[in-house]
This record gives sequence, structure tokens and C-alpha cells, in this order.
Amino acid sequence: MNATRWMFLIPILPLAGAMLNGFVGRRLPRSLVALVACGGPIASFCLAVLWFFELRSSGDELVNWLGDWFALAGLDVPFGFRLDNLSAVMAVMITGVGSLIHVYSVGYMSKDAGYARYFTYLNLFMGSMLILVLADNIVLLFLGWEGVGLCSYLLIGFWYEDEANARAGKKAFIVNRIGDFGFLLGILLIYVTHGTFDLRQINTDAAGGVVSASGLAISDVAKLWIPLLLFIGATGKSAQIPLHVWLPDAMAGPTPVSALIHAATMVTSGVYMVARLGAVYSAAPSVMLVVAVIGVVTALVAGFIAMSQYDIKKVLAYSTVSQLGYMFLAAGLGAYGIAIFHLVTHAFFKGLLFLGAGAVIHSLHHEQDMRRMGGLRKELPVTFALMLIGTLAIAGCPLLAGFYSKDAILEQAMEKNLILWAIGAATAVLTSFYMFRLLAMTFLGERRGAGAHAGDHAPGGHHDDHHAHAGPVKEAPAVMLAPMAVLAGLSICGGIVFHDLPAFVDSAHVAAHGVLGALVSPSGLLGTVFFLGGAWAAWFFFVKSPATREAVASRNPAGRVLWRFSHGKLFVDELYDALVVRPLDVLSQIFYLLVDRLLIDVVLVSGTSFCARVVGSTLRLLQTGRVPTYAGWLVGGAVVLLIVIFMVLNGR
Amino acid sequence: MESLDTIVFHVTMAISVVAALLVVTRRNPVYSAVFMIVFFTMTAIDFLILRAPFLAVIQVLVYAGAIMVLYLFVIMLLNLKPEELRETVPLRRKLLAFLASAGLFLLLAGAIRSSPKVMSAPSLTAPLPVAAPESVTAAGEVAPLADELFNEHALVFELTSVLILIAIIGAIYLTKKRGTVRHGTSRT
Amino acid sequence: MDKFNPFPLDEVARILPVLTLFATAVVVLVLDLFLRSWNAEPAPDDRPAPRSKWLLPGVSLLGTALATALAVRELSVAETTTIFNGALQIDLFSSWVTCLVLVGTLLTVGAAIGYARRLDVEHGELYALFLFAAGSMALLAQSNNLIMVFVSLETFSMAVYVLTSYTRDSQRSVEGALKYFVLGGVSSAFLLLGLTFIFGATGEIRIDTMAAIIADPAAAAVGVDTHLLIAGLGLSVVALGFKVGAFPFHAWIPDAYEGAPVLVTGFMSVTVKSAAFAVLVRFALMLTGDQIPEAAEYLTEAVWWLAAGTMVFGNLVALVQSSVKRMLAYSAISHTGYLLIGVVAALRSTGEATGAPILFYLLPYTLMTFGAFAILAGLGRESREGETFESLRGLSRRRPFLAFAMMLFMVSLAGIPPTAGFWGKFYLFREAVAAGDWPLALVGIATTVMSVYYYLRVVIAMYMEPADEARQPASAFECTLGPAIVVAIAAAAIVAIGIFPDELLELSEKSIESVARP
Amino acid sequence: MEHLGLDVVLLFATGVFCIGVYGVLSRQNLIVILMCVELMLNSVNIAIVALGRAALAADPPPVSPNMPQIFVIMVLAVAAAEAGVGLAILLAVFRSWRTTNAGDIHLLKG
Amino acid sequence: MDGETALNLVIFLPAAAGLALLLLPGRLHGLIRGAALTATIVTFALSIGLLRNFDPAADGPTPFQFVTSIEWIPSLGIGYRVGLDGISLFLVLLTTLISPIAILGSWTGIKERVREFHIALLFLETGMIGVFAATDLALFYVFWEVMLIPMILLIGIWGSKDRIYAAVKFFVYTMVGSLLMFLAILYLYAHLASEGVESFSLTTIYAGLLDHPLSFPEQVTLFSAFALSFAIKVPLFPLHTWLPDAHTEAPTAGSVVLAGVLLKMGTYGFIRFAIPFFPDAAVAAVPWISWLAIIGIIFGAMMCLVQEDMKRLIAYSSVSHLGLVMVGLFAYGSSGFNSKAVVGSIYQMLSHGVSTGALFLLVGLIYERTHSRRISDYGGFAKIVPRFAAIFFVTLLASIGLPALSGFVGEFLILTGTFETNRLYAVLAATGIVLGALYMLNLYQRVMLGKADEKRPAVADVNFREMVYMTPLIVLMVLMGIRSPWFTRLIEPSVERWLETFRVAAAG
Repeated sequence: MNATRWMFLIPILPLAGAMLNGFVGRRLPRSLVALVACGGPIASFCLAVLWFFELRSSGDELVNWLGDWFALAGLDVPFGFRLDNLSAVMAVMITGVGSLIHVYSVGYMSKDAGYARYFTYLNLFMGSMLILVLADNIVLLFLGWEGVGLCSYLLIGFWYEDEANARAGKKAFIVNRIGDFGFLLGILLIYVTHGTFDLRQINTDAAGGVVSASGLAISDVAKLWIPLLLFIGATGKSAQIPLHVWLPDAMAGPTPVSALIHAATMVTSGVYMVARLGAVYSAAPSVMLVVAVIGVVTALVAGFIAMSQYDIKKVLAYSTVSQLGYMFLAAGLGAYGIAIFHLVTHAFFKGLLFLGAGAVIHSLHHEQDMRRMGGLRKELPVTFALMLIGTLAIAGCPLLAGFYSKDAILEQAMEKNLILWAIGAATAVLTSFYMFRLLAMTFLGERRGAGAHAGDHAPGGHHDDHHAHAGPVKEAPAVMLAPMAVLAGLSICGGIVFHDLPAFVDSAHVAAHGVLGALVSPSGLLGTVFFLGGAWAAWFFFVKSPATREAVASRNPAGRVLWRFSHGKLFVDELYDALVVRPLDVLSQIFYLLVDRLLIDVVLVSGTSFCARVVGSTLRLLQTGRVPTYAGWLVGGAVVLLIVIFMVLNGR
Repeated sequence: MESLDTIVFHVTMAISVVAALLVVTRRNPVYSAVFMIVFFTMTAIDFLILRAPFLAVIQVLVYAGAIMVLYLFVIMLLNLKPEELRETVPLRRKLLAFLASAGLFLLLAGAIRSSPKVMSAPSLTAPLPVAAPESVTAAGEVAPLADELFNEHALVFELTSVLILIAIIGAIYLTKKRGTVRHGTSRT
Repeated sequence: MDKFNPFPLDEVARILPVLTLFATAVVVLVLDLFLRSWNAEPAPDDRPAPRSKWLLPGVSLLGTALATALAVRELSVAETTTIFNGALQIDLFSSWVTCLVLVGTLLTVGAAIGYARRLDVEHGELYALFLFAAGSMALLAQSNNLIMVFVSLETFSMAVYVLTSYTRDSQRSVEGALKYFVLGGVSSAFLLLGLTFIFGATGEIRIDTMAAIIADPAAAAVGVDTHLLIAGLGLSVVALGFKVGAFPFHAWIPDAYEGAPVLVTGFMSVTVKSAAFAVLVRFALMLTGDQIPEAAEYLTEAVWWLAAGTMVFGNLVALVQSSVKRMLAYSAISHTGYLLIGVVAALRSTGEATGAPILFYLLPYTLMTFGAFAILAGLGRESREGETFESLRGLSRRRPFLAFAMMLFMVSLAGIPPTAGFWGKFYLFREAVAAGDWPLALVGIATTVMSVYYYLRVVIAMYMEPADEARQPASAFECTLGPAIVVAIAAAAIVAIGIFPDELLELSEKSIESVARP
Repeated sequence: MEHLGLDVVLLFATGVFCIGVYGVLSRQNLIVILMCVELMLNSVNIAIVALGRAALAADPPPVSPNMPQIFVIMVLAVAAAEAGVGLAILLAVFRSWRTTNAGDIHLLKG
Repeated sequence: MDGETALNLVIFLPAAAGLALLLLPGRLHGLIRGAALTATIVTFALSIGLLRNFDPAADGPTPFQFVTSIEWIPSLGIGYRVGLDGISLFLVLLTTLISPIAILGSWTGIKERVREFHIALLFLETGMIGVFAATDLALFYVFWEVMLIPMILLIGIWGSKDRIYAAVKFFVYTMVGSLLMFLAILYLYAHLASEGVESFSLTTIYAGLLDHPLSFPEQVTLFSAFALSFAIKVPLFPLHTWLPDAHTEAPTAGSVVLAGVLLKMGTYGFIRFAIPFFPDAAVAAVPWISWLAIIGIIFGAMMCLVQEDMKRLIAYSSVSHLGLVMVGLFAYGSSGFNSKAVVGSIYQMLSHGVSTGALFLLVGLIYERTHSRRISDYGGFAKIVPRFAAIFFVTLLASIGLPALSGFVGEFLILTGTFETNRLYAVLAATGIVLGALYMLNLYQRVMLGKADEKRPAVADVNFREMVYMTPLIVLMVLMGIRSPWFTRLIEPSVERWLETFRVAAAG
């Protein structure tokens, strides 16, 4: 198949699946729905892999053009796709992980009433995400960007009958939109500066210096603001401070969704975007620093919050935020290849972890609160094993995927900025700690409170037709475990297999170490220490001596404050609520009542007519009904008239 | 002759003004009507002096004779009692009425007195120029008046017949008694 | 004066419409007498017998129609002549105004069929007075000397005074007539004084001669006395302003309109105004000679204020009326204001023939105002309660056609296309703006906005407000044939003129030119 | 004392006219009001005749020297008609209102 | 059939059909509805023919095509002159599309005075098309006013509880503006007439004003009058308060036509008249109008946040959206009015017509079933009426400008153009994106999501008829979202041509 002509199939196939399921899915048998749903992404995956290797071997980028979206003089936006190294990696990863999760979903959602709807959304998401990464211009990228946001909204609120889910979806969308606001302004600034939306052209221009190819001068302001504004978009989409608040709430969606969208793919599009416009960012060192700082601070803060969450998915959500912070750290340090590398490995292990969590939740009949778990390794041995692999991978166990990518980031940080490194290192310890905490609380120890709190639902973790109820806990079906196993395999060997990914993606990347060299590099050694330290701490507090934990968290004043802040997610939601949401509401209400209703409607509009009526009623009194009065008007009027005439006559 | 005319004219003017004032100020309409007749008679004298003998005649006949008699007749017909004739006109209104009419007078007087044509006109009692044609010297006498009326102004004369006819129809129709009075209901 | 022939036949032929009207009036009077004697055993009252119920209106209608046809025929005669030793000037202008008056009369007589019967005023006098009044108005429009102006004005006024009090047993009717009469008498005196001053100033009573004198005083045997002339014109404006209902001389209008039988109200609201405006325009055109433009200028400001005041007053007070009839009376006042804009524009544009908008607008004005009154007449509302806005409720369901026509009239009165009223306002305001007087047009616009509100109230009452069954016996919607036909004709004409106004616009322009360039 | 100025006569006429106006404005009795209107009309007649008399002396002489007097005759006719109709209305008013006081007749207003 | 005839038919066919309806007996509701529908569909088909025959590359003496020019009232300089350019073409199409849909949308909702309803609707259509097609200033004004009467009747007779108040407000508001414009038109005519140009023909006026420009104070005054009239229609803050009432109280068809077409008359008026007639004043007014529009965007959105009535909310969203259109129209920079922003504005007008029209249809549709517009009476409807929810959602997304749907294209072009001319305005205008999502999703959530009231009687989902009229709108939203060149291909040349019809004096 001629790739240059048919490349658009990659995003279109899932979209076609979405259309099919969307229009007629409700009337199709489930198996057919599943077939259609999985068929699209898998076919896309095959094509992506095919063309990935073609690309790799030939080095020729594939460009595909599917008509115009906008065509005005001087403003031309095609539906153009470009498969280059970066987008090829992304496409393969997305279609790969996506296919696995689709397959997993077949099992996970098997009993759900909105089966077809679910897969419609999921396919739609795949299509949008692929458009996002394959777009050859930033407007089309924005289309994908918004599309994934929309799907995210739909899927978070998939079980919309619970208000909380619907609210979470809305929150995600709105927060994303705030980011998009910046993103859109960035696009506009790009257009004004570069005169084009073509991503390749923008990069070339930015790398080239002061004058764009279209002859426009690139001002310093533009140099600074373009990346900054785009980064605002990225903070929204990739849940970075200060717009990270939506992601934990987004866990309200079905777990495969969390795995796919809120861990592996969509949330990483911010990172992708930064990498995509690497030259633009590189041209603005101050923005790079901002990116790095935001990234690392987010990593730390999210890790800190993750330590104390009880909802298993929330932990993973904050973990995702934290890992995304790492990616931005890498990107901010200019190591776009490494950022993408971490992105890919993160997709593997975080996908695995979410799917694992999903398997647990599925087995426990939609119980998400870890305080009611424990000791599940006996009932769910396969899941436990797979989760363990994932945990080891994310925590940075040497040789596993996460180790390599995270190590590469920390190494970059160590080289370039020690403060960033220090924070990143601390985060690494936290990562190890909270992941093992999760593992310990879920699988180790004894089973706690199964069914004891049947009526007391963890927030956001409950769905309408899936009432949590006690029942036999049994392993998830094979259709769910198989994708997990694939991901586990990738988590184990991903770091090694894809070791040259940074160089492939980023031609500027120079690999510091080989696969084994990384193990013994200073950074690698330190990384191992961090991993072990965190793991030990988790073991100590959650397995060996829970009492100490209690002592630290609730009796030590400093510990208590820390715990409160951690558990309360730093009260950012509350802060935003008080600073933005509520004032906006109150202000709107005030404006509505005071400005719209009172000032304009009553005072100005009704007031005018009231005045006219008052004057009319007053004038009406002149009409007394008495002849002499009327005669008076007549004569008086004549006198005045004559006075006026004579005034004019005598020149006043 | 000339000065006599002038004097007489001034006297009639004085009497006219007094009569007019009395017309408008008497409470009893009968008195008003009587002073009205005085006024009309004075006017007839004025007409005589102003070379309008025929007018003087019909002024007496029509105005003093017919119209005022009609008024008196109506006054008698209504037979209003003295208390019904009492008017309670506030002083303020009288003052305003005076101001308005005086203002009107001043304005019109101003116009008249600033008119060069009026101010330069020869005395109205002076004899006509010797060169005046016969039509001018005979003006106001019955024959030339009738001649002009029935030739040049015949149409308007005919129109007055319509006017009078309308007045007759109206007067008959309105005064004819029929049915009961429909009292309008006052506004609620 | 060698031969006595005050009425040469060819000249008489030119006033055939007027003669027809007068003759018909006399015939009707005579027929009425016979009718009463034919009914050997008259009813206790003098109501005519049923078998003759079509006779009086029929004859009147025929006569009026004949007169109208004759008048319309005159419209195609473009020449301007003076007849009867200059007493009348027959030109397109006079023919146009005659037509306007006759259209109003035709509508009135048509609407009287059935209406007069129900009101129990089916007398020969009624029709005779309408016809006499119409004839005198036509003569007023043709008048070319001041005596003629005064006498014809008084003639039709007399008729209208009597008509106003036609329901002579109704307190309201006679009260309205009384006010109209007393104030009308005062205004007549003002007019007479004004005409006297004009005569004094120019030494002339023929309007065309005066116009020539004013245009070129040096050529005249007797000079023009500006002060006296202007004072005279001012006084005449007062009197004519009274007749057309300009603020502050409007006072009689609401009361007389409300008191009079609604048909008479309709008649006088359209015909009196047309006739009086004809004189105003003639006077205004008389002044717009090339030589002494000041004469017009002196008056302009006064008329400007009259126009502005009338528009503001009429509309503001109409806004707060609760009786539709009285609202229409104030609306008539406000339309006087709009028409006065045309007079101001005519006075402003020296040396150029303007004033055509007034002539044009009088036609839609006649149709829509009379149409609205005819609907009130047709609905048989004589008690005051029947004239409120509330009483119109539900009309759109019971009498959809009448309601629709009423809406058309209101829309036209408000000056919204595609009705004739729109082009009237368009033409008027255009003239004002072209004359540089956009402030007056602005006043007109602002007051039109107000007017929209009260015209809309009628539409709201008819279409949008729920009918109050309890307060409205079904008989309240009885509709008689005559008014219905008249309303249909008026409504159709309003739309037709609204869509194809051009011919009439041109005609009105030519009419003005016929006066200005004899 | 020989000169009788046109202005004097006109002022006299206007003065009487204004007295009539004052009467209309200040009186309540409808009969008197009607008389005042007659007064006004008549005063104008004097002015017309005076103007016509003045015109007789003009040079060139007037073409139709009788015209002002004809005017006055017409005014007389109008005045007569007005009196007739006016008094008829007055009677009609009196019949339904039982009063001739102008101030009391105000059913229609506003 | 040639284009001229077709255009004249498009204009007058609805009115003719309206007259013909008078001949039908009033109780045959089905027949009346069918006849009206047929007439509007035929009109639509004819207008599609116009679209196919429209030549974007045409370079005739006037910017207009399918021109009919007949002297109508020569004594006043008024002609019956109609024609279309790329700008008005689509607005006409929008009108002809919305009209049959409005009829279908009120198929069951209107049960009283059915015949009168359809007559009003048909006359309204003629009025609206006439406004867009008129190329004679006076003719335009005639149509502009003609359309008012059926509109207030629609609101006042078939509206809901406070319909009379709403109708009066709408009427008086509109009259205030249009009468001032009327005066300005006359002044403009008088100005040109004094220079010997005595015609209301648009092309003549354009050319006349190029040769004999008005003085700056005159321009400002006249522009203010025109702008006031159009701004009321748009509506521009703070002249918008008629809109929530009118939209809310009007019957579905009324709201659809109001939102879909009527509001565009305001913006269209700016394009066709106010700006080209008085370019210097327009330039001077750029900051004023832009700020008001921006306030409108934000204020309108804030109003949406606190509305309890669905229709009212959507009405306020129009204030916000049309604010954006105005920002685009008045994107004026060093190189003149920004054609991209203007194209975007026109596009947004169309898009808003389709999407907001659809929203009102949907609200009307659900109102027919539940008899409530209060948002709090709803909840969980996605479960009860899934098809409805899906359509509602897509429409709403189009409305908030999600890429690949119609709203985005216009917004994006407007913002791009505005950003080129004035960044501050663009940034502030773009806040609408966030706020728009906020209130629309709020609405969706409160109506569609959450738990359905168990006790609620069953509510039927979208039926076939409703699908029939919603489908074209949805298809259009998507098509306009992904194939904008199909539309801009025709619009852009006209906008370029439009920019040539006037000249801004140096340093206005």
C-alpha cells in the first residue's frame, strides 16, 4: 500500500470505527461492536508499524494531504499528515497501547449497558490522538488536541448518571480549555510571527533566527511568548501545575480509559507538543527553564500528594502527573528525545498499572478504596505479579523500562541544573515509596473491610449499575490479562529494546551510555539507591510497622500537617473554588441582577418609557376639559407664536 | 366736516371701547347684550364716516337688529336665575386673561405701528383725491357695491347661501326636541 | 361690468364636483322630506321606513361618487386657471385636495350605511351636512381670494360643528361640539384679523396676485408691508393651526373627536385637515418667491416650533390614553405635527416648489385614520367603555378581517412599510432633511418611536391579549356592512399605495408645481 | 384734530378685538362668550372698512374699491350663521347639561 | 431559469405562498403545514440553484450577481434592485434553509391559528431574504421594517407567558434603532443629492461616496445612527436586553429564526452599509465597538452561567457569540480592515445561525414533551432520550467552537485576523472560548447528565420528523467544520471586493 497516499488511514480507521459504532452500535451485537472497535486501532497499529519500519529503513518522511481545511489568501490549513520519526514513534505507541487497552476493555466493559457508546468514544479518542500526533500543522494538531479533550470529557463522564462523574468530566474539559486558551493564542502568535501553521516550517524558522521564511521578522516577544503560550496549553492537557487539578478527578472514568487517556496517551500530548516544536522552545531558554521548573515542581508535588491517597486510581493519577512532570523536566532541559523516551516507557508501565488497578477494581466489583483492600495477592496472583512488574518499572528498578528513561532524565538534570536534579531525585524516592505503598496496601497484608462499607462509597469511584457488593474475588478474564501481560513485557524490556529511541526521535540527542553503562553510571547508581530507599520506606511503614506510620502521620505535629496537606491535595481545588469558581458565579449573578436586569432593563429601558409616560400624564393634565382653559391655550399660543415671529423679524 | 368726522369718530371709538368693556364684564347677559347693541350702533356710525353707508345700514339691521335680538331671545328662553349666572372666576385667571389679551394687543399694535404703509396713510376723514375716478368716489354706495358684489364676488355670495342653509339645518336639527337626554357616564 | 355674467358656463364646468355635491345635498334633503311624508303613519320618532333605507345613503353615495369621478378627471387636466374673477384657482393642487376631501367623504358616506341606522341618526341632514361640508372644503382648496378662503372655511366649519353635535342628546356629543364651536369661533376671528392684516399689507386679496407682489414687490403698484404681512400670516397660522390641530391650538381635538359620533370624528379628522392644510400650503407657497425669502424665514421658526411641539405633545399624550378613540385623536394631532414638517420644509426651500409630501401624506393619512375610525364605527362602540383597548381583545378571533385591517392601519400610522404611511413619512422626512432641517426630522423620528408603542397596543389588544369573555358580550363585535366595505377598501388602498406609490408621488409633486408656477 | 390716522382706527379695532379675547378668556357664561366672539368679528369689520377707506385714497386708485365692504358683508353673513348655529348648540348643551356655565362642562378631558 | 428570475422567486415565493395560504380553509392544519413546507423547500431548492450558479470570479461592474434593477419609485430615486454577492448569498441560503426547518420544528408545537402562523412565517422569510438581497438602500430599509411585523406577531401571539412584554420590547428596541437609521439614510441621500447623485442604489452610493465623501463629523453622526440600529439587532452590549426576552418568549420557530437569521441582519448591516458608507467613522469607532463587543462576549457568557431558563441561556450565548463576530468585523489594522477576520465573521454568522438555530429547535423539541424550560426540571435526560442528547451535544460543541465543527472555523479566522490587528482584543475575545465551554457544559450536565427523576413520565426520544430537520443542520455543522473552503471560496472574493468599495481617509 502506498504510504504517501494512504497514511491518513491511521487516524481515519479508528474514526470510522467510531462512526460505525456511534450510529448503529446500539443495534449491533456486542461481539460485533467489539470487533469493529478493536479492528480499527489494530489495523492502524499494523499500518503504523509497517510504515514505521519503512520510515526507519528509508528515512523518508511520509506526507499525506487530505484536502484543505482552511483556504484563504495567506491562510492555508490543509488536512495534512506527516509521519516522521517523532510522530511515527508516537503513532506506534498510541496504536499499540491503544489496541491493547481496547482488547482489555472488551473484557472490562463486558457487562456495561453503554458498551457501544464506550467504544465509540474510545475509537474517537484514538482517531483524535492520532490526528494530534500526525498533524503537519499546528491547527490540525489543535483539532486533535481538542478532540482528545472532548473524548476525555465524554469518557470521564461515561457513567454520567452519577453527578460527580459528570462534574469531573466537565472539570477536565474546562481546565483543558483554559490551557487551550493559551494554546490558541500561541497558534495565533505563531501565525502572526511565522506566517504559517506548518510545524516543520515553524521549527525551521525558529531555529533559523530572526527572520522567518515568509519574510516576517521574529520579534523577541514572539520568541518568548509563543513557547510560553503553547506551554500553557500543555500544562492543561498534561496536567501540570497549576492546571493539574482535573486529572485526579478524571479517574471517575472507566479504568481502561484512565490507562489509555489519562496515563499513556492524551496527557502526554503536551510533552509531544513541546518535543514537536523543540526548535521553538530551544530558541527561548527562559521558557525552557519555566518548563523544566514547572515539570519538576509538578513531579514533586504530585508525588507528595500521591503518598497519602487512598483511592487506588488517585494514587496512580498523581503518579501520572508526577511522571509527566519528569517528562517536562526532560523537555525543559532540551532533551526532547529523552522526554519522549520516558513518555513511551511510561505508557507501558503506567498503562500496565492502570490496567492492573482496573483488574483489581473489576475483581472487587468496583471497589477502589485501598483501605478496603489488602492481601489480594492470594486471590489475584497474576494481577499481583503484573502489578509488581509495573511498580518496579515505575519505581526505577534497574534494567526495567522506567529505570532507563528516568535515569536519563535525572542524568540530564544533574548535568545541567543541580537544583532541578535534587528535586527530581527527591521525587524518585517518593515515586518508589508511593508505588510500593500502593502495592502493599492492595496486595499485602490482610483483606480489610470487604463489604463492610458497602454503602459508603469512595468519592468518584462508584458507578451506578455497578453497585459495590461483596462477592467472590476472582482473577480477571484472559482478555484482560493478556494485554496486561504484553504491557508487562514491554515494561520489563522496553528500556533496553528502545534504548536508542531518544536518538531516533531527536537527532540532536547524544546517548550518554549504553544499556549496561547506564547501570553503573553515577546517576544510575543513585537511581538505584532512590528506588531502594523508597521501597524500603514503604515496606517499613506499611508492612513492617504500620504503628510508626500512625505515629508519624497523626501524632507528630509536623507529620500531621504534612499528611493533611498531602491528603488534602494541597487544597488547590478549594483554592481555585474560592478564588475563581465562586467569585465568577457570584459576580455573574450580581451582573445579571444589577447590570442586566436593573441598570439596563429597569433603569434605562423601562425608565425611559416610564419617563415618557410621566411626561405624557403631566401634559395630559393640560387637557382640563374646560373651554376657558382651551381658549387660554389658543390665545397664549398665538401670543407666543407672534412673539417668536417678531423676534425673528426684528433680528432677535 | 373733516374735523367733525374725526371728532365724532373719536367719540364713537370711546363709547365703543366702554361698551365693549361693559359687554365682557357684566354678569347678566342681558346687560351684555344691551351694551353689545350700543357697540354695534357706534360701529354703524363709524362705517358711515368711513364711506360705507350701506354697511352702516345692514350693521344696524343685521347685527343690532337680528343677531342681538336672537341672543336676547335665547337668554329669555333659558330664563336663567341670578344664582345660575354667578360666575366664580378666580382672580388669577382674570389676571392671566388680561395678560394674554394685553400681550396680544401690544404685539398687534407693534405690528401696526411699525407698518410704514399704515403710518403714512392719509387721514381717513380727508376728502378723496380730486383725480379719483368715479368708481372710487362712489364706493360704498349701494349700486356700485351691488354691481361689484354680483359680478366679481358672485360666487362667494352664492356660497353664503350654502352657509346660511347649513346654519338653518343645524339650528333646526339641534334645537328640535327628541327623546331623552343620554347622560354620558363619567370615567371610572 | 358691461354685461352681467358672473357665472360663465365654461367656468362653472370647472367646479362641477362641488356643484354636484351641493346639488346632491339638496336632493337628499328634499328626498328626506318626501320620505317622511311617504310614511303616512310615522313611527313615534321620525325614523324612515325600512323600504327606503337605501335611498338616502344610496343617493348620497352616488352623488359623492360622481363628484369624485369628476374631481379625479380634473387631475388629468394639467392647466392652471383662475375662474370667477379670480375667486378660485383651479389647478392640480386644488384638484388633488378636492380628491382627498372627496375620498374622505366617500368613505364617510359609505361607512354611514348601516352605521347611521344603528345610531338612529339616519336623516337627510346627516348626509346633506357631509356633502355640504365636502363641497365647501373643495372650494376652500380652490380659493384664490381671502374672502373665499374665509367664507368657505366658515361654511364647512358650520357643517362640522353641527355634525359634531349630531347625536344631540348625548352629553358628550354636545360638549364636544360646544368646545369646538367656541374655540372655532375665536379662531375664525383670528383668521379674519389675520386675513385683514394680509389685505392691509398687500392691498390685495387675490392669493396669486399677492404671490406675484411678494415675489417682486418693486413691480407692484403697492408695496408690501412686511410687518403687517407677517403679523397677518402669523394670525392665520394660529387659526389654521387650530383647524389642523397643531399644539397649542389643538385643545378642541381630543374632546370633539371623542364626543362626536365616531363616523363624524373620522370625517372631520381627515377632511378638515386636508382642507386646512391646503390653505396653509397655499400661503406657504405664496411666500416662497425668489425675491424676499425673509418673509418665509420669519415664519419658519414659529412653524418649526409648532411642528415640534405638536409631534411631541400629540405622541406623549397619546401614550397614556386608555380610550382607543381618544388615542386616535391624539394620533391625529401628532400627524398634524408630521405634516407641519412639510410646511417647514416648504418654507425653508426658497424659490423651489416643495410641499408635495404634505399633499401625498394626506392621502394615506385619510385612508388609515378614517379606516381606523371606521372600524370603531363598524364595531358599534358608542358607550365609552366600548372604546377602551380592552374592548378590542379577541377581535382577531371573532373578526379576523377587521383585526387585520386595523393592524394595517396601525402599522401605516406608525409609518412602517409596506404601507402607504411609510412612504408618507419617508417623503416628509426626506424633504425636511433635504431642506437642511434634520433636527426637526429627528424630533419626528423620536416621536415616531413613541407612537410605535401606542399603535402597537392596539395590535396587542386585538391579537395577543386573551379575550375577556365575561366582559364582552358577543354583540360587541357586531359589524355593519358599510364600515366593513370601507375598511376593506381603505386597507387595500393602503397596501397598494404602499407598494406602488410612485404615480401618486409624482402627482403630488406636479400639484405643487401647478401652484408655484402658474 | 383733523387727522384720523389709519393706525388709530386699526388700534381701536385691535383693541376691541382684544377686549373680546379677554371676555372669552375670563367669562364662564357661554352666552357672553358667544357675544365676545361676535365682538371680535365685528371689530375686524371696522378694521377692514378702515383699510378699504384708506385704500380709496391710494395712488393709483384701487381696481375694486368696494371689495373690502363686500368682505364685511360676507363677514356679517358668517357672523349671523355663527350666531344661529352657536345658539342652537348652546340650547342643545343647555338641554342635556342644564347649565350655560362653561366651567361646568368638562366630561371630556385628559 | 436564469439567476435573476430565481432570485426574485426566492424573495417573493414565500410571501406569495403566504397569500395563497389565505385561500385554504383555516382548519386543514395538515394541508396548511404541508403547503408552507413545500413552498419553503422549493425556495430552498431555488436558492441552492443560485449557489451553483454563483461565480466567485465574476468581475462585473457591481459586486452583485443575479442583479435585477427596475425603477420602482423613480420620483424618490428608489429602485427595486436586488442581487447577491458572496456575503449575502450564504445568508440567503441560511434563511431559506432555516425556514423549512422552522416550519418542521413547529409542526406539532403550534396548534392554534395555524394558518396565520405560517403566513407570518412565510412573510417573515420574504422580509429576511429581501434584507439580504436588496442592493438598494431604501428597498433594504423597506424589507428591514417589513419583517418586524410578522416577527412581533410570532412572538406576541404564539409565544409563552411574558410574550407581550417581549414583543413590545423587541419592537420598540428595534424601532428606536431603525428610525434613527432611517433619518441617517435620508441625510445620506440628501448629501449625495446635493452632489447630483440621486439614487438609493448601493453601487451608486458607494461610488458617490468615494467621489464626494462626507465630512468626518457627518460620518460619525450617520455611522452612529446606522450602528445603533444594527447594534441593537446584533445585539451589542448594552443594547442586548431585548434579546433574552424575545428569544425566550418566542415560539420555537420564532426563536430559531431570531437566532438563526435575524441577528445576522445587524452584522450584515455593518458589512453592507455602516462600514462602507462611513469608513472613517467606522475606523474611529473600532475601539468603541471592539470594547463593547468584548464586554458582550464576557458579559454574555457570564449571564449564561446564572440562567435558569434554557432558552434564556442560549439567548445570552448569542450575545456572546455575536460579540465575537463584531470583534472580527471591526478588526482594523495598519493594512485596513482585516479580510480574514471579516471572512471569519461571516462564517461565524452562518455557523451561529446553524448551531444556535439547532439549539433552539432542540429546546423547543424537548419543551413540547416536558412543557418546561427550567433547567432544574431536567437532569439525566441522556438516559431517557439518548438520540436527543447526542444531537444536543454535537450542536453544543459546534456552538462552543470545537475544531472540526462549524464554530471553530469562524472563531479561528476571527481571532487570527483580530490578532493581526490588535492583540489585546484578540486575547480578550478568546476568553469566550473558556467561558463558552463552561456555560454550555454546565447546561449539558444539568439537563442531560446525572440521575433521571424516576417519577418523571416517559419522554419520547427524537422522532423521525425531528431527525429529518435536525440532520441537515448537523451535517452542515460538520461540513462547515471540515470543509471551510467550500464556503470561503465564495465569500473571500466578495470580501476582497467589499474592501475596495470604500476608502479610509489617511489616519482616520
